[in-house]
Amino acid sequence: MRETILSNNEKSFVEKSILEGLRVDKRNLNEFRNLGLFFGQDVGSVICTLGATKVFAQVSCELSSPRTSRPNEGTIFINVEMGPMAAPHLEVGFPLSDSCIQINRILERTLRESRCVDLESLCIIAEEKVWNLRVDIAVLNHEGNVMDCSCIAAVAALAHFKRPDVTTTGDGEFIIHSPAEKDLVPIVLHHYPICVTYALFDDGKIPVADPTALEERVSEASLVLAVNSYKELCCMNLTGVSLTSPHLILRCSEMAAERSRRIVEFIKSILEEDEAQRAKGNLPKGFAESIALSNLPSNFHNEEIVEKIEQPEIVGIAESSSHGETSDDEVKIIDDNTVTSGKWIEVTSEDEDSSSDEEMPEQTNTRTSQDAPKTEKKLHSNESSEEEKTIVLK
Amino acid sequence: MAACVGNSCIPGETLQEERQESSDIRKVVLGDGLRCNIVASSEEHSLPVITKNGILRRRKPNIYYVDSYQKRYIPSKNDSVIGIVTTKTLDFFWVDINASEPAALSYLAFEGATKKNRPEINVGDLVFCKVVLAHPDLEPELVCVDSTGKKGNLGQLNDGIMFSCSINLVRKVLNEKCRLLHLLSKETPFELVAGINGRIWVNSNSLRKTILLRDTILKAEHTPYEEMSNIVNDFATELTGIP
Amino acid sequence: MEIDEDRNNKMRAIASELNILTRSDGSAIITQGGSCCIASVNGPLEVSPANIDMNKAYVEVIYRPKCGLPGVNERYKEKIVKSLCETCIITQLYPRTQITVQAQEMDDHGGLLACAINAVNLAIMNSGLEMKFHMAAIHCGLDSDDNLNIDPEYVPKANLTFSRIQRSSRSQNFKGNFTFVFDSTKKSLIGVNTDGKFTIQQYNEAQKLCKDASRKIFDFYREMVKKYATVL
Amino acid sequence: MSQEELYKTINPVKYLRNFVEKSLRPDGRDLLEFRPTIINKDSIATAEGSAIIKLGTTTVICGIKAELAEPDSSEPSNGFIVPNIELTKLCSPKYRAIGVSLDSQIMNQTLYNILFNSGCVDLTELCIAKGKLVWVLYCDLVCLDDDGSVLDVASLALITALKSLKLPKVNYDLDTKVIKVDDTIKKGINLKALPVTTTFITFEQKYLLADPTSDEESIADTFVTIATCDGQLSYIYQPGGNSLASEQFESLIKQAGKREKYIISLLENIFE
Repeated sequence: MRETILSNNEKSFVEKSILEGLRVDKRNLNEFRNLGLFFGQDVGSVICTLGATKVFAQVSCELSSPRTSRPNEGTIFINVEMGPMAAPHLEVGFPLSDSCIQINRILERTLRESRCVDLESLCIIAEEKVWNLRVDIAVLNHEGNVMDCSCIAAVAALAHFKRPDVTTTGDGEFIIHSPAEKDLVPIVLHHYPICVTYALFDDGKIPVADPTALEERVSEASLVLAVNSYKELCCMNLTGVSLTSPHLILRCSEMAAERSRRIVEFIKSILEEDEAQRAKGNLPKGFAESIALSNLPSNFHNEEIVEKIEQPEIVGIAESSSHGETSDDEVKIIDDNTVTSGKWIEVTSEDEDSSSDEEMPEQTNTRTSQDAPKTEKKLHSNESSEEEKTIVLK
Repeated sequence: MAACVGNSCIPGETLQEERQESSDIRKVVLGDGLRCNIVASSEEHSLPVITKNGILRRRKPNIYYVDSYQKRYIPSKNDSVIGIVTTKTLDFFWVDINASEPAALSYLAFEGATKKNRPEINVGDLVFCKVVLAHPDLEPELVCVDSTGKKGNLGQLNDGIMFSCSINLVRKVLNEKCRLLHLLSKETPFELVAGINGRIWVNSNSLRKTILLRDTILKAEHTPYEEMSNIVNDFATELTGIP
Repeated sequence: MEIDEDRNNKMRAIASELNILTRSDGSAIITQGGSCCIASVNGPLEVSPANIDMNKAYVEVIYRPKCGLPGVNERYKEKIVKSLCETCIITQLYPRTQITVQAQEMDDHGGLLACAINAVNLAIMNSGLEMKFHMAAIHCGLDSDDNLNIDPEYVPKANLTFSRIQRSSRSQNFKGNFTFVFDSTKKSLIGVNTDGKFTIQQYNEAQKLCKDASRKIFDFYREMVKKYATVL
Repeated sequence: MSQEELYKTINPVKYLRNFVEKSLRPDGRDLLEFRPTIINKDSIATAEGSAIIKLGTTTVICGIKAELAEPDSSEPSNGFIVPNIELTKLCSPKYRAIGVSLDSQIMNQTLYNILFNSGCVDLTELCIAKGKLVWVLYCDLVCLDDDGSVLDVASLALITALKSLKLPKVNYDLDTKVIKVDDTIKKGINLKALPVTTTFITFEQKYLLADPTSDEESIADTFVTIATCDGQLSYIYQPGGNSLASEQFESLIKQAGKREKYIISLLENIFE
């Protein structure tokens, strides 16, 4: 079955309203939809909802031989699947659809190549036995921005997952303990990379946060930025045809950093709550509980809020610049289909203009903001890099 | 098991109400969700059987149907639908109407159209049309003229926004009991076209108003009839900014 | 919507929500005790020329495990769900079309096949496709002391591995497992799948127990119809 | 084309109905009668175990190839049995020509279930050295002709081939990790139970037919597959379709029991 053709009316309406700073679902250009996270009974199983977009993630692990190139590391494999459940035109099986492959690849770069999972701790006996992690992501409902939703689901599932403990006996033998014998061991995560997607409109001048399925289809390009809570950029991807300015990318990455910080906080708070409940011996009823409370929002125009994440307040940036750590990698900004591969770039802002910053997100997203950005931003990156080190926005 | 009018019914139940009807009207019209002889060689085959989930309704004199939820459109004759032109061939536009296959719309099925004078409609345009042929074994056929060859309010829809919703919402909006559109029109002028195939098109003089209209209509799905004025008030408040 | 019963050889609590997915024509999530399954139904849709049937709709079923790639065991379950869907949907009304059903496992605490079949039934109900009857699936376990347990709750072994080794679908916790499917009109058996070894008496007894228990599920379906008929 | 064939092509349902109304089937059988069964064991010399089964014209050949492998770490003392049936255009036009077909995948799982539900084979018997070396039995089945009831024939072929299996003795040195295969001493494996599968169909709800041909299968209301062993049931499968009354079901189970006794007596004759 083919996807329903996009009507000219919808296309021009979305384009026109974006120019006026309006969106079809009444959000601001920089507003995200409500985020919800629900953990299942098993470790590492989670439903993530972003507006009406719903994703189910499950982490599983198994023992196997390591790769010969990295004999003392476990592996992590990510599999995103979008079937007819996500949207009627999608199909399962081979060949995989382009959008599915793309999400898979970006997630792999975000989670694997940023080395956020401590793979060395997954090694049992070097060159013989390591844990293989597998993250299965099933897209349940595709209402746009599956990218962010799957990324949050994957990170939350990894943070929630626990593997069985293993004791090595020295002579190449080992014992896998059942949960009854020894507590399960969590996976070590160095940092939580979060994807933040912007759809670009008006010749790459207007970024729109958290696009819906309709906005995704109308937009010229989509910019995915994966940032962790330390404001380190883990992956960047620009797909589509749009001439984007570096200024815009910087601005977006700053907003993304703030968004990411809030989401990580949110994930951690929900994890803590879950942990506390489990410690008390209340095994969560799993998804049954979330249904009983009617927490799964059924329609995106329903105002059922699970745990609302406000749109980023820029106030945070000024203060967070103090605890931002310097990283020592380079940044490459190329135009179409840009890829930064596993390198981190730090995005900070100068402290003094925190007050005027508050206006920033709205500003950047209207056409007028191009002419008169009030703030001055700096990008600190590696001194040894051959690229430009500091970009001053004007 | 027998289903009663006004109650919920599930597939497999039989309609027995007709027996109690006065004998002068023998004819019973079965609407959506009721069928005869679905199970061959069943001893109960003379009784109509419910095939959908919902509430059994009856309209005078003897029309029975099941009020059920549905999102996918199944073409039926004389329905007014909103379609998107997907392809143009030699004689036809092929139009997506949210059904299992595209419907055919002849170039000649427009007011004043001739072989030479073809309507100017492009791929991706919206058309409001009527279903003239609907049969499970054939592709549905559409027209943009009424029986007198006049355009009426059929034809291409320009500007505005089209959105998908459940077929029930369209029925609800069009229902006489639902005063939503009436109340909305008192607040502000706007254009609205409801296609029974689960698509609604709205347009007004400002984008913001159109967006708010769309939102209000979608909200109506879970709003009882008597509370429609509330959501219209909310709409007015949001539109003017004055509570 | 919930039906709660005490655990003494009674069904586990059932909860369900319909129409939870905006992009599917019909969808449902159901939990039976700790087991949870989500299902979506789309159709009638355009059918690919390879699968076209001039007399009835082609039903495609996709069954996805919670982790790992789907294997032969999932194909086997797809086959069961597919023939059950063909039984309960009046496919003759939708010739030359396709109906796509997808079921996704979410939590496995026993009786997942039954849970998936019930989820699919609710999703079909929500999609507005015309049906002959409802179907209710019930799982029953035969433990090592030859006791029959209706709809038992248990955590299967090794449920968080994604290995592709072929395994028997039989669970380790019971020596016999039965999944019965009944129809809502005559309450008669329309589908059965079993694992393990058992005597004829045990089979008959299990079937009788499940048949009685199926009433609960049909009552639950009716409640769901009632609830959603007024809400939607 | 004769008049009869023409009639059958035009209205296969009525054609069959005319027969079964008189308690007869188009091939002259009674409704619950089976076609003649032919069992041939050790048909393939190069395989460790093999069998050819014919039921009427439905023919399945099974060859078992044994190989040595390392066991899975979760079950270190279990060997593997991998049934794999080929259902291609060769045996019936209803199968697709290319790739691994869905039908054969489903039948593989069914065969696996039938085999293990009955507790027929103890996988630990295939273990040579725990955690190090086990036997893998690749049971390749090829359907040469599909005229209905393939599952019954395939499962019987699998069981017969397993019964005729002769494995060489293998010595595994835990220290040097040297594998020595001694071809002179060959041993079979102990089958704890012999599940016998019987397929029935219902036709027009009333009629129960045993061992359907492929023509009959194509117009059946529903299928019921019952596997029995030692008077117990080990597998019952009905994938939807029309419902059966419980009396009908009981009579089917009885029939399946009778069939089991007959097949077991055949097997005993061959393997005595």
